[in-house]
Amino acid sequence: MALLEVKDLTIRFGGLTAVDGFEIRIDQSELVGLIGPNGAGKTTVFNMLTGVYLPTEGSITLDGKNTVGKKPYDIVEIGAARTFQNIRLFKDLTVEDNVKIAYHNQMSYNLIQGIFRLPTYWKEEKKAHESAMELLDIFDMKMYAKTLAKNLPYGKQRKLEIARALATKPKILMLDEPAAGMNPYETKELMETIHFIRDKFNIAVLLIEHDMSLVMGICEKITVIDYGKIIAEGKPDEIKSNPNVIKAYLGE
Amino acid sequence: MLKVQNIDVYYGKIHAIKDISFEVKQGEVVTLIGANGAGKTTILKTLSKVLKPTNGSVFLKGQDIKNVQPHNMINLGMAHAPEGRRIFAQMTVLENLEMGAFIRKESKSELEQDMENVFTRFPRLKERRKQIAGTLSGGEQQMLAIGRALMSKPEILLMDEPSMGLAPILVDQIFNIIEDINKAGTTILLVEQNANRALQIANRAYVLETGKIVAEGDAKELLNKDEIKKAYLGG
Amino acid sequence: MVFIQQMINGLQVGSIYAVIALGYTMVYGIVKLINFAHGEVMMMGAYFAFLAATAGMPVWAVFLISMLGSAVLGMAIERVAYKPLRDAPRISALITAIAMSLFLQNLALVIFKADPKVMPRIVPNTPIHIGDLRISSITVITFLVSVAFMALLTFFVNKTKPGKAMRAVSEDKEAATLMGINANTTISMTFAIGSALAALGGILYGVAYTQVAPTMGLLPGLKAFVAAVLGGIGIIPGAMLGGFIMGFVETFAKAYISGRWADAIVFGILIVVLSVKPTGILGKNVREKV
Amino acid sequence: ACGGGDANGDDSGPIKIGVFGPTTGPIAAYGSAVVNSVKLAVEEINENGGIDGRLIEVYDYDTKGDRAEAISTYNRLKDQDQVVAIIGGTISGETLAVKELAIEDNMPMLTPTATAADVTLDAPSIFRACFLDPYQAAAAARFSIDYLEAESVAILYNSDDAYSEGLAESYRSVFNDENLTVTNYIGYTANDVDFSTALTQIRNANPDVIFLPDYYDSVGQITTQIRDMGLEQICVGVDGWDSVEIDYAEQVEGYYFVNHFAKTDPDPTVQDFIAAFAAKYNQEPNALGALGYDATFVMAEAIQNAGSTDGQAIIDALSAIEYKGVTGTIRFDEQGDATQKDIAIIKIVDGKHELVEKLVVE
Amino acid sequence: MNLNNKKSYIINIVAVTLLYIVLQVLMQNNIINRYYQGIIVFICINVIVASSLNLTLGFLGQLALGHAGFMAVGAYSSALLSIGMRGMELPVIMHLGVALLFGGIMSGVIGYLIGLPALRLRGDYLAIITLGFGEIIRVVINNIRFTGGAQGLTGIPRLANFTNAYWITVAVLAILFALIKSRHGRAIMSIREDEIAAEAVGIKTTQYKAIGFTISAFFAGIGGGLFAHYMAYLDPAIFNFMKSVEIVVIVVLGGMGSLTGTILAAGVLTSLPEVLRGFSEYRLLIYSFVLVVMMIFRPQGIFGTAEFSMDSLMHSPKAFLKEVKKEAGGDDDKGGNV
Ligand SMILES: Nc1ncnc2c1ncn2[C@@H]1O[C@H](COP(=O)(O)OP(=O)(O)OP(=O)(O)O)[C@@H](O)[C@H]1O
Ligand SMILES: Nc1ncnc2c1ncn2[C@@H]1O[C@H](COP(=O)(O)OP(=O)(O)OP(=O)(O)O)[C@@H](O)[C@H]1O
Ligand SMILES: CC(C)C[C@H](N)C(=O)O
Ligand SMILES: [Mg+2]
Ligand SMILES: [Mg+2]
Repeated sequence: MALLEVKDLTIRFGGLTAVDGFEIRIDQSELVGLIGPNGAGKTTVFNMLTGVYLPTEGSITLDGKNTVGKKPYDIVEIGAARTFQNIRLFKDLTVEDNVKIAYHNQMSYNLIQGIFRLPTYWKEEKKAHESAMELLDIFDMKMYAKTLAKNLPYGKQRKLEIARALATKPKILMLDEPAAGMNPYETKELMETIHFIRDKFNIAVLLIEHDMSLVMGICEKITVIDYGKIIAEGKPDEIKSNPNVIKAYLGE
Repeated sequence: MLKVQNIDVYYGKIHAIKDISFEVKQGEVVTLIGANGAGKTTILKTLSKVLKPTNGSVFLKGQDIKNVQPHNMINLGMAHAPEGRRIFAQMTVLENLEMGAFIRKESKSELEQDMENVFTRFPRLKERRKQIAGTLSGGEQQMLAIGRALMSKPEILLMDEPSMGLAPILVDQIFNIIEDINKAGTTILLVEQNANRALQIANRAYVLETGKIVAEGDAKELLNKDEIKKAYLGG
Repeated sequence: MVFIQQMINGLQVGSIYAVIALGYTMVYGIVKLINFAHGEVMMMGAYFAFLAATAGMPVWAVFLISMLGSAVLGMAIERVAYKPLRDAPRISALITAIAMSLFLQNLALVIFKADPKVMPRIVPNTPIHIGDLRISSITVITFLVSVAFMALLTFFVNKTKPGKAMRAVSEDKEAATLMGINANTTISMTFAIGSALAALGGILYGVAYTQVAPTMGLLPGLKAFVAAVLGGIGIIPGAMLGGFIMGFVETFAKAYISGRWADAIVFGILIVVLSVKPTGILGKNVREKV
Repeated sequence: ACGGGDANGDDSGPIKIGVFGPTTGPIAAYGSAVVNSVKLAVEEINENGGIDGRLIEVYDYDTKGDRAEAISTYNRLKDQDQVVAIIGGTISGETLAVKELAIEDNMPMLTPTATAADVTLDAPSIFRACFLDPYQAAAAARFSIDYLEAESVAILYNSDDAYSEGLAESYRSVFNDENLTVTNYIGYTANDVDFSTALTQIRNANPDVIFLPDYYDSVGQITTQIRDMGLEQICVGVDGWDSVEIDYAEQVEGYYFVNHFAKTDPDPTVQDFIAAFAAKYNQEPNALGALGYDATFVMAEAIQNAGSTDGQAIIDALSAIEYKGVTGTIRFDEQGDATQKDIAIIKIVDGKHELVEKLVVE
Repeated sequence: MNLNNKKSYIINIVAVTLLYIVLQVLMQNNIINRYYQGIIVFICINVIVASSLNLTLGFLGQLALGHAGFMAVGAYSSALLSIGMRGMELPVIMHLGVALLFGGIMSGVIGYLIGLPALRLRGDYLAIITLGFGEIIRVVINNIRFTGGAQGLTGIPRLANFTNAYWITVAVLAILFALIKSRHGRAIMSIREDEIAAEAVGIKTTQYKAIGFTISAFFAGIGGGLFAHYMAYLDPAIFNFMKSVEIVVIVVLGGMGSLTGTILAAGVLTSLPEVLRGFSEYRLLIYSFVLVVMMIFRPQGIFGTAEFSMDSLMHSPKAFLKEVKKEAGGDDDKGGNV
């Protein structure tokens, strides 16, 4: 059974059909790319997958469960986590707290236990702290733990967003243009990190990106959409040479 | 055209730009490259007077712009397509373009002609002319931002990461357009992460590191320098 | 007959709310600030008119002085109190506005003393009779003023260059500046227009209800704000619509339910409307693009 | 409740008394009248040697007519200034607000002007120098029926105010008892300024008279709108109308109200007071001033009779007092109300008070 | 970390107790007379009510302008219960405790009911709808018989005094502090920072908004109850819109998201009008002028989001000052969606 199975996904904004009959299948720990011209509907697909937008039509099954009509936070529990095209961090909180918030659902002490500082509180908070530090370490950001998120350099902010998403223990991680605003050197670093994450946590990754070096470099499978419709699917090499994709997206 | 002498810029206590001088000559494409947070945006904002330098001076066409009000910079022929697009999200595409021509007093038909030119460059915008700009996709918004800057018919155009978030085909287009605009007589100061492409179309370049210029010179020469390649071009 | 007369009464109250709400919405639309001091500008406008009228000036001069005086006051308030906070958290600006409103109220208290002054009847209140109905001339004037200014402002903001500049500034001051728009002047102009409208409302209110007092701006200011939100804050025709609805609801609640519950009913309706249409009656429901 | 070490028990130094009322705000005329008259009376007493040689010191505070403000004022008088007795409050609402506290503290309190019935109810330490609302409402109603020959009435009252609501009730019950018609009985709230809705209903019902039990600022606004609407009924009011003629002479011309005294009363006590007040403040006093003046003398005499500044002693002395003042003779019944007070019916003619009738209760 | 925490608890407990003893001694010797004692009680009440609002405003990031309404619900329900309990002759602590708890719960329930529809709205719209609810609560109290209506409610036992007000305030603050520094508190803050991102990491935003709002209403109710038992008189007009504004002002001036800031601001703003009494008619003019000036020069409030602690004061007062200063330099537009 596929981890994520999307069928006939469609959304309309007024008269505009932003996504039209989108389909995709992603298996466990697969690295998949989603590309297409600006305004093709990629981010909109993410928004539907994560419950931010309600699709007009179509079905989404994640880990065997239907997610259409579910709230974003419910979908997180089923196992999808994402980053945003325009970074959305908890700007005025520390880096550590950003990650800990994403651990929320892995802790279980209740309001009363929290307020009266019962032993479970201490135990779980300690664990959360340790796990957060571990995660930050992977991104080489341990020293920023007490920094406010808004004071991080841009590239680190993108990384923190990924770390935060990972803290929800997802089965699939969706990254929306993680390399935007990074220079080629930083992009290369990022590519390695994504690989590492996939291997370490054994999760699937769905990636939107315009930087072809990144997409072609790490994706095992790529779906291309234009005007909300799929125009091509396949391995990176096939996509690279697909005339439709060249015409609509890659250019020559 | 543009001459920057020993400027320092602070954000509160953060010393973002440290004693920088450079120059853009009439008709040139000059590019500033550098890592995140190097201070590229800060420089552009200082040039268009959104920020004030604590030291040093900036000359536009020989005139010290120290006492020019920010909103008058465009009257002196400088347009700035800012980082993050900054389009007017609640206005339509058309209105955004009109705002670009805010200071122009020419006849309506002349403005319409210029608008047509923008539309020929970006057919996508024409399709979406009545759409509220805030709902455009990222790339569409980027086109709009450039189109809007062009509507003032600037002599010098400051562009802050125009290719950010654009599809490869559009990145090509944007760089073509930049070359076009330049050929048509507009001087360009370009800030880019996509240093490869920027260096390819630029005449000259400055490399910025934490608020200081660490290298400068002919763009094609820099393209081949090893340190530059390694640090900024991913090579 | 009584019903129609009550409608006319509602129109009277509603038009005054509408005039004040227009200024409210205008300022909100451009600087995204709930200018709580708006009601106090209205009060000051009423005092300016009171002073001018008791000094024996002709009616047109009374209006002119009051509106000009308030426009200047409005611009001054913006410059002194709001401008330094443009980049501050919005709620801080809101608190400053509240503080400003307290300040003006207490300033008026010190200057004019707390006891209400009786406003000279500069607008004649000869009623117009239509059969058994009576419409006071103030009602007619207020109604016409509110409709006219609504139309004028809508045209101004949407079609003229300074109007478009206002909208651009409202969205992104820095980008507007890059387009060659002087954001400071534009914002000043917004406050001037809004405050002049507040003064107009203040005069009409003072004449209709005979009194000017330091606290007179409080309730109409609040009600006008509610009216603006009801109609969709920032939207000019919405302010007028909201004002009229408030006037009618209030009047009919008083007439057919109970005066004691009128305020609760007004707010109840506001809540129902916002629950169904979260951005007010004419408000556009823009979803945040993620 | 405060310990024995307080200044209260001191036998030397000035005797501190407090007074409070609205000296600013929409009904400032009342508080100012009372405070000014109290000060006038205290000045006269002190010139005559004070109380057993000890001078009286007055602490006065503004309540703006606000009940919560009245409470902080009371606390301040008691805790900070440590007064031994209070003249106040001026209006019923504020007096009712501090009632419970005064009872608890056993604070001798004499209100000159609060007419609402409940003010002295179950309140051993509270006394009042004026008549009560049920009585003045009844007098106004009887006057409407007997003198104005009214067979129907519309009553428009402030439902947020105990005073106004109590008067409306009492007035209505007289009409009901006589089997006459109350065409409209409409409450408005303290914040209302637009009465056109209610007046439209009244116009439609067409009663003989309109009863407006409220303070002068609202009465001014309502009568203006009554005139604007072209209603021709006679309006009848209560002691809260006093001073309405200052700003609204034209609007209330020809209307009637009941009051505590008439300035035109030839009684020499009355005229002496008017002269003294005019000499000090350069203006005519109103009825509330007269009551404040009387209340001060009553209180001073009680303190003198008590021979101490102890609360209970003053209260006991008050209960036994009999004093002839500007507003008639003041003696208190078990409840602490002044019995047998004069009531004056006044018509406003050319912006002046004209005494129509003066009644004394048996 | 564990050890450090325990130490800071002890330091805080000692400091709070010391302050109490000092004040108590001053009162015994009549250096603080009953009048000033009253002001201190009002400060306590304002601290409770304002810090409860800070939960919605500063931590949840939702602009609510109807807090006086919750105060009113708490005040009236606890007062009515308390009047009913008069005959029971319970010890003061019990009597007051039960009454306050009841007031808090009633207010919390109303807060929850209001919160459900209200919190779907954002920013200024939420502000106005809470304002509307606040007014409705007031009108309802005004118009029902058993609350005493517009005439006010008298006969409330005067049970609140300096000692119990002080310790209740301490308890409320301790609970709020503990709440904020727990996973629930973080969830609440994440909504303030970015609602969409919060949902995207699994925070049930609707639920946490409702929780935040309810707790906030609960403590406002406690504050209201304390108020009722100190004033011994209630009047719906006390809880009008201006009262709500007054509370918002305290929170913003202290710094949204700083409980210690709230304490400081409540102290300053409650005593300022009293201090200025000597200036009589200029009093409120000065007060509002000071407010305007404070906002202009320190728009993020006195403390911003920084918290002052005895601990940090003892270890490095400089570090704390630095943090507060840093807040001043910040260019963030947090609350941008408020
Ligand atoms: N809330 C909305 N209302 C109206 N139109 C919308 C909305 N959200 C997206 N759209 C439209 O849907 C289309 C797809 O947008 P989307 O953001 O998914 O593009 P994208 O593929 O992510 O592009 P880019 O690569 O530029 O980010 C665009 O034309 C956009 O204008
Ligand atoms: N408003 C601000 N307040 C404080 N510091 C700032 C502000 N804006 C920028 N900085 C700091 O100034 C430095 C230069 O920033 P700038 O935005 O100019 O960099 P940049 O070269 O444009 O980077 P990027 O490639 O990410 O756009 C950075 O260290 C940044 O953190
Ligand atoms: C001053 C007076 C008019 C007060 C009025 N008798 C009252 O009880 O409120
Ligand atoms: Mg996108
Ligand atoms: Mg930049």
